[in-house]
Amino acid sequence: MELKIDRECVARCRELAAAIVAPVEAFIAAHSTVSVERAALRLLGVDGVTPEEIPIPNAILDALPERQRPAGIALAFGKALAETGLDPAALGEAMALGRYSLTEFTETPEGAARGALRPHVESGLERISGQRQARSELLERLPQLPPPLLYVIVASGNIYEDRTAAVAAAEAGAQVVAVIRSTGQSLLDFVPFGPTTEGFGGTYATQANFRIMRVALDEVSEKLGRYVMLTNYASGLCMPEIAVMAAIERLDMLLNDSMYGILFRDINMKRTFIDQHFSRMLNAFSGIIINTGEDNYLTTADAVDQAPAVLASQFINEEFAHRAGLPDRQIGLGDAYEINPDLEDSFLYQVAQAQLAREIFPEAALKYMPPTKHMTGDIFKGHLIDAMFNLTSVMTGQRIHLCGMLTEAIHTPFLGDRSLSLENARYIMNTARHFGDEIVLRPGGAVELRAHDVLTGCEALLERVAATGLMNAIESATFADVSRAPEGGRGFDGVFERAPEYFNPFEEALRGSLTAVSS
Amino acid sequence: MELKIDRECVARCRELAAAIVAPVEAFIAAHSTVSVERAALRLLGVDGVTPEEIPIPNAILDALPERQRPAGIALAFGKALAETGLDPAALGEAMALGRYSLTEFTETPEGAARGALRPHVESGLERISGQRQARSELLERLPQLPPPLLYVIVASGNIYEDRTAAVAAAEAGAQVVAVIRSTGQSLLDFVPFGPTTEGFGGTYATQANFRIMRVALDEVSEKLGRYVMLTNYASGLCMPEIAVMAAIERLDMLLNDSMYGILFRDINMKRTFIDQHFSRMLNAFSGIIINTGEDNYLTTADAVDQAPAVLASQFINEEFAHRAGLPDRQIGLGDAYEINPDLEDSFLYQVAQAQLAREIFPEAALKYMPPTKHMTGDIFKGHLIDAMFNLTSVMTGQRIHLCGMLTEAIHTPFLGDRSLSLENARYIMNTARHFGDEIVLRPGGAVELRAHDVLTGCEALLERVAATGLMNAIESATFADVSRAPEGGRGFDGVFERAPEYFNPFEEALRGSLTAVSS
Amino acid sequence: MTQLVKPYGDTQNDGKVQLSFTLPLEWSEAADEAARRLAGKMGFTDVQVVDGRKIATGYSFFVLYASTPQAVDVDSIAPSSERTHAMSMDEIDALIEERIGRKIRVAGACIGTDAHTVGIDAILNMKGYKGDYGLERYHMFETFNLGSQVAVEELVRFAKQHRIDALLVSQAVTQKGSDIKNFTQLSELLEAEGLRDDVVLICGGPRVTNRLAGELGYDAGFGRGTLPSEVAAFIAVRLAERRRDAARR
Amino acid sequence: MTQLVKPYGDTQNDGKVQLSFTLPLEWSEAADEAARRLAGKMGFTDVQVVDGRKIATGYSFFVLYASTPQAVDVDSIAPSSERTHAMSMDEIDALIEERIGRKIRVAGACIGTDAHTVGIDAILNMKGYKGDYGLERYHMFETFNLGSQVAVEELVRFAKQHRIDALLVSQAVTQKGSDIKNFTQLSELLEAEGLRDDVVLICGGPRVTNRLAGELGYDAGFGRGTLPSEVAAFIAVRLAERRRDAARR
Ligand code: B12
Ligand code: B12
Ligand SMILES: Cc1ncc(COP(=O)(O)O)c(C=O)c1O
Ligand SMILES: Cc1ncc(COP(=O)(O)O)c(C=O)c1O
Repeated sequence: MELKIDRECVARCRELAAAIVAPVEAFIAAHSTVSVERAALRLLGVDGVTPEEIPIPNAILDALPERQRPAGIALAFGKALAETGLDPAALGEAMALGRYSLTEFTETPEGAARGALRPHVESGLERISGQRQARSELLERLPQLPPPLLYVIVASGNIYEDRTAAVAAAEAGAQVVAVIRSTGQSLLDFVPFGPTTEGFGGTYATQANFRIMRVALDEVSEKLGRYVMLTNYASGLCMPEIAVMAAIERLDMLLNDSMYGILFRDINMKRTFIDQHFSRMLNAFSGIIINTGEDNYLTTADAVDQAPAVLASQFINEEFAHRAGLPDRQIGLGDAYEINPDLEDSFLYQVAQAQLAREIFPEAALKYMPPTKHMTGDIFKGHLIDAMFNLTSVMTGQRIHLCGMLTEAIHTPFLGDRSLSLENARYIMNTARHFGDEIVLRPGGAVELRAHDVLTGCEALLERVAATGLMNAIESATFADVSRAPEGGRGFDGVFERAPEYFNPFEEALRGSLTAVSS
Repeated sequence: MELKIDRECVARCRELAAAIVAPVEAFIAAHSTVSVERAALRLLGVDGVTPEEIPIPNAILDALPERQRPAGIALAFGKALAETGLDPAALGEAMALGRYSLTEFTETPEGAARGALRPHVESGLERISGQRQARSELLERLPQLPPPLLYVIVASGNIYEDRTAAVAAAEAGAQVVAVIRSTGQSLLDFVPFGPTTEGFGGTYATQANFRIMRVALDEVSEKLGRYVMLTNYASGLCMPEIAVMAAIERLDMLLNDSMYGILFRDINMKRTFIDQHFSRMLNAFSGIIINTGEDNYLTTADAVDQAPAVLASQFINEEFAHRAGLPDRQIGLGDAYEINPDLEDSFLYQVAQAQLAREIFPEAALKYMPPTKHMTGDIFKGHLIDAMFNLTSVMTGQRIHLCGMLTEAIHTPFLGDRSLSLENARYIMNTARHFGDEIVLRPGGAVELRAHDVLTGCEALLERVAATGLMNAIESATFADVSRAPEGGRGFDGVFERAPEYFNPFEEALRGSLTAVSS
Repeated sequence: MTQLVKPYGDTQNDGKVQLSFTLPLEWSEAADEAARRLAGKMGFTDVQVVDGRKIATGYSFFVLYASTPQAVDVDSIAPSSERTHAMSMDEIDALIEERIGRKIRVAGACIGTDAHTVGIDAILNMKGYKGDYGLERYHMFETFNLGSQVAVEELVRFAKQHRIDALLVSQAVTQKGSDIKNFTQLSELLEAEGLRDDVVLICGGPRVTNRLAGELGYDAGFGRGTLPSEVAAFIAVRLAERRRDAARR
Repeated sequence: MTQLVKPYGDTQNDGKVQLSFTLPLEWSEAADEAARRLAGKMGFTDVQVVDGRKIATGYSFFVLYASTPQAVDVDSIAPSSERTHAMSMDEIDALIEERIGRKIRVAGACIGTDAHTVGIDAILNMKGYKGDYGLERYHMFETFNLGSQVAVEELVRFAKQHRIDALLVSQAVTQKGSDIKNFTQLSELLEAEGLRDDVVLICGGPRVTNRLAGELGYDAGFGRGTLPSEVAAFIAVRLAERRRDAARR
């Protein structure tokens, strides 16, 4: 499909996004968070829980005296490694049982501590690049079907039911399966441990659950002769740690938005900015495609009005992602089919918006979310709205296609709902496979005009943000009509300024490797 | 929407159609049928049944001695009118009770007989133009919604249940309601009488049933402030008589195809050609829109292969219609969305075919039929196929839109099915209302090529038919793969050659008035 | 061992079912409640009326989700069909040649006022259905396709005249039980004429099941998706068996 | 007089219902038959399995049409909702002014881990819902919107502190009964703290019905499509009544 857009305006928007993100990046570089430090411990190989069910990375970090925090956890832990001669996992266990305390290791000089860490840093990163390697081999051998990649969610609360549902969905044509997190997990300042069978509106994101799903999907991938991808959620208070677990268990995508936690979960903005940066560096290194959350803007406010905000957020997410070393093909910018279906010509507006994103972010792995807000108990009409969404997606060449459910307004998907949803997408995308190639949008027509309005609206918005600065802009409710204070919200106490001697071995290693990767 | 087509080729097709129809028209002019004669009696006012339940028009005609047939019924009946001084209705009743027999009236000279007929011919025609007048006033005062006109069928077998269903459908957005005939009625050489409550797969077409529906729809039209149209079926052994009944009861559309009965009901071709001509003259005069049956070609054979045959039939139907005095706006040429939905890009082929018809017959009231053959018990998928059909219809500006039912493969529509079907059409046609205006089909693209192939295929087919003549072509199974002999099939015994003295007062009157009307 | 199964929503044995229906009631909250109670009376639990709306004056449409306490024992279910003998066209021809030694004479029709010939044609015509050849293509079948809207009397007359071995009749229109009516008429007429035992009597159509056929006194019934070879195999085997039994006597 | 109604297909009292469900069975004709029998066990007659197909290894999906013998007596159904008093914003403000004489203090929240605030916002925010203004717009309501994921303890503390007259809580996530759990926790905590009688306690959400609310010990419950004025009217009237009753004593 062809849509004419104002390229200069697009260029200006990118410059504005860069101007907006730069100062935030400076702030990020000077700070760290408890979650970043715990992520470092996990990368070294620390895992498991204490007898009191506290995740060992949390236990260790909590045991670190306040005044030592600014230096980061790595050095302190490195000293312990050097003096005990244990490997990180064993040392973690021992500390969990109270056999050692971080404070007792004072002898070792910094150099020796770094030396003790080095092998484990390397093996930690090798483990991840090993998974990255495994993924590309699997994709070679078990090629996916052409995009839009059909993506479904499982959310029973019980990982074993989820596994059943995921395998069934894969057989029915799903190419990506996401396990929805239980409500509230994103507000926990730790990551639950072990396989779980209880959750509300979703299933807990734990490393064990990741593994259970990965094994099942690898199995069915072999059976189907095509690789089925696995997705989970990072955004929240534990973005960096979940990024580590996902890298180790070879997840293929992670929901990872630079502002979602701030706006939609009232998580402190500084905490979020720092966390998203480190987690995205890890995503970049592990070859994980991030999914951003622009769709959320549309669930609470009117989709026609919010279109410029969505585009603005896409520009900002892109800039943050690039700064973390993510290549375009790993950036799944979000959008959703949320315009009131009963609005005359709403389909035209949806096409305009979707094609606009396609033209502006040609290489990005655009992620298209289904209608949700306007879905009702009328499952028959809902199925039709999903059909028009499916048509828009294939017409505009979206990359990642989150299949809508006719029961969206009723319950988290049943096995049968998912099968109907996939049948819907398969039918529509096949019957109209090359329709997009066949049509030219009338120059000066309604679709072109709408796209133009959205783009110019976005530029104006970015200008305002650039003028005040991102943090102030968020405080003055520029996004999603919610105001968040720079020092307010959840998890601010987990943010700290780095001391000159701050040391995080992985950050350095990643920064180095990334330029290589992203090319 | 824009689609480039070869205008010369279209012109050639029209010439060929004219060449094909001309000889058939000559044959028609020299013959009549029992149904045409009975129609004349009905127009004069004869109605009702004998004590043996035989429709009086049949009883009277059957009483006419073989040798008198070639002169037509009118003169004989006119003599009886003259000598008894009764009006046609009363005379009919009397004859039904055996009080008089046609043969006893020999005194009256032809002139007197014609004279006796004249007032009744005039009042018969006035009655019809009165209804035509009434319709245009109603349409003035109660304007319809913009096309595509949403058209649904009712088919319970019980006229009173049908009425309930029709009113409900009208409230739910239906603009046209068709009462499907009971299976087999088209093979009856008489028209059943009175209200009926028993029928299979449909409800009998009787004048009383027509009236019951018309009254109910007029009522709901007033309530809704928009005129709701009524449709029934003519094609069959009684085309002319049903055309009379429909004119009197102010039906707005009639299924009336020049070849349907021949090909799909094994009705004799001569009988059909003669009947369709007289019935169409009446349709023209009464302002009734005819619906042709090209959709039937697609229910038995593959829709991709049959596309040229469908177009050829449209050209032939158009020619026959023009010859009977029908203006384009009263010619509802048929087509249907019957391509295998699982064929890749099937939607593109459908769009090509639908837009092709739109370009070739710009003024015609194109009638678009829904998917039926490929509908299955999977009502959820069926609903989606209907949605793509609805989209194609609004994109290509079809005029009469027969709403598809998600339960097509299961049962004649339930009340709830019809409401879901109308919801489907309303949603799709509203969300994509002006989509067709926004797009240009890529020159040289797949859609344009497909349209071109269909058109040239049609030209080739018409050439073959023109070469052998229509009747022979039908015998050699050129249409729908069925072969019918010129003298074979049902109802041939009802065809007779006109004597020089043949007289049908209405034919003359109509021929005169029509040129006026059709302009 | 009995295996009890229940509908599956997202958890084993949750018994989840989706329902929709129309009630002849003007919509109101009370109408929603009526729908809920009706589902309760049907024996469903955890009933949710997820949609209820007016579709016309005096009529409302509802969508519900609910759980059923019912379960069904699947092991007690024998596949109820005659599609058992999977044989190729050649195997079937061979079997007929060997066990019967002459062509089998088959007549097919769409009886009553039913004009839906596509189904019976799919079974009889050369072309067949879904790549499976029709009976006309077989060496050992002689087929007569009488087409649509054939009166049962006519069909029986034809069968007598042409010494038909197997009668195949189709019905697509089922409204008001017209299919049952026509099928029954045929089997009764055959009985009356004393022809019933001389023919293999088979019915088919989208709503036909082998069980129904049995109840109507037919030898077999074939429903949606039937392949010609399944029918051919059944006829051949059944006639061969009759031969054998006859020989024994 | 009792008016018995049955589902309507195309004929009065034909009782036609559409069903669909998944069975944990590999598809086969026997699976279709299992679906048919299951519907039979549910009490349906004239059961047609119009579609049955494999949707995954070991799972099949079915669509059925059938008739239910059940009917429901509609006259026995009283509209089960509190949406009874249709009053305008001004009427409600006037009523409060006259009968209560001071602003009503209302607190709303999305409790537990539920973050679906759109619903409660629709009731409280100025903007309101479907053109019907929210409580913040009323002169005689003082509203506190505590937003999402509020712990019940926190809400109760807040209610005490700010002497709240009416508590409005919302739940959209109903999976595994989490909504019931949270609603119950709140009412129990209020009882325990001896606050229950001091507040009008109202719950709402897409799956809430007034009946459910009653069962959970709430004063009222509001479901899909609720308008703010309906809630405002209920609160005002209920508090006015309490006043009166208190005065009487
Ligand atoms: C094509 C069609 C027509 C064509 C028929 C052309 C023709 N020459 O056959 C036309 C347009 C003429 C037509 C007309 C009508 N039709 Co019609 N038609 C259909 C349609 C769309 C498809 C049927 C079909 O061809 N299926 C494909 C074949 C291959 O499948 P099948 O019949 O099931 O056959 C298979 C098996 O059942 C089995 N089988 C079938 N017969 C036999 C026999 C034997 C011996 C054996 C062994 C096996 C066997 O083997 C076949 C291959 O697997 C259906 C809707 C649908 N999607 O099913 C409606 C449908 C059957 N028609 C219907 C009706 C009511 C009519 C009409 C009365 C009016 C109307 N609503 O259109 C008229 C009157 C016709 C008449 N007098 O009977 C209804 C029947 C409702 C009901 N359950 O009672 C249906 C279901 C549509 C609807 N929902 O209204 N129709
Ligand atoms: C918008 C939305 C979201 C937004 C919420 C944004 C926000 N700030 O509210 C986001 C994207 C954040 C979200 C997230 C999730 N959601 Co959500 N979400 C929805 C969605 C699409 C619409 C809900 C909505 O806004 N409705 C519009 C409002 C106006 O309607 P309403 O809530 O019914 O409110 C009306 C009445 O109920 C009543 N009312 C409601 N509350 C109250 C309170 C009182 C006191 C009164 C008087 C009246 C009243 O008045 C309102 C006006 O009439 C629904 C699906 C759907 N279409 O319903 C899913 C849905 C509710 N979400 C669901 C789930 C599971 C989640 C997640 C857990 C994961 C996921 N699947 O996305 C997360 C976690 C969130 C959490 N921690 O709770 C499920 C719940 C399943 C179930 N039945 O248990 C649903 C049904 C989707 C699905 N099928 O999976 N979601
Ligand atoms: C970017 C992003 N991250 C995370 C989530 C899930 O967050 P939570 O677990 O808080 O519901 C979403 C949900 O929409 C999202 O869009
Ligand atoms: C043109 C035309 N006439 C008549 C009919 C109905 O004919 P019958 O009553 O024989 O089914 C149809 C049905 O499709 C048709 O297309």
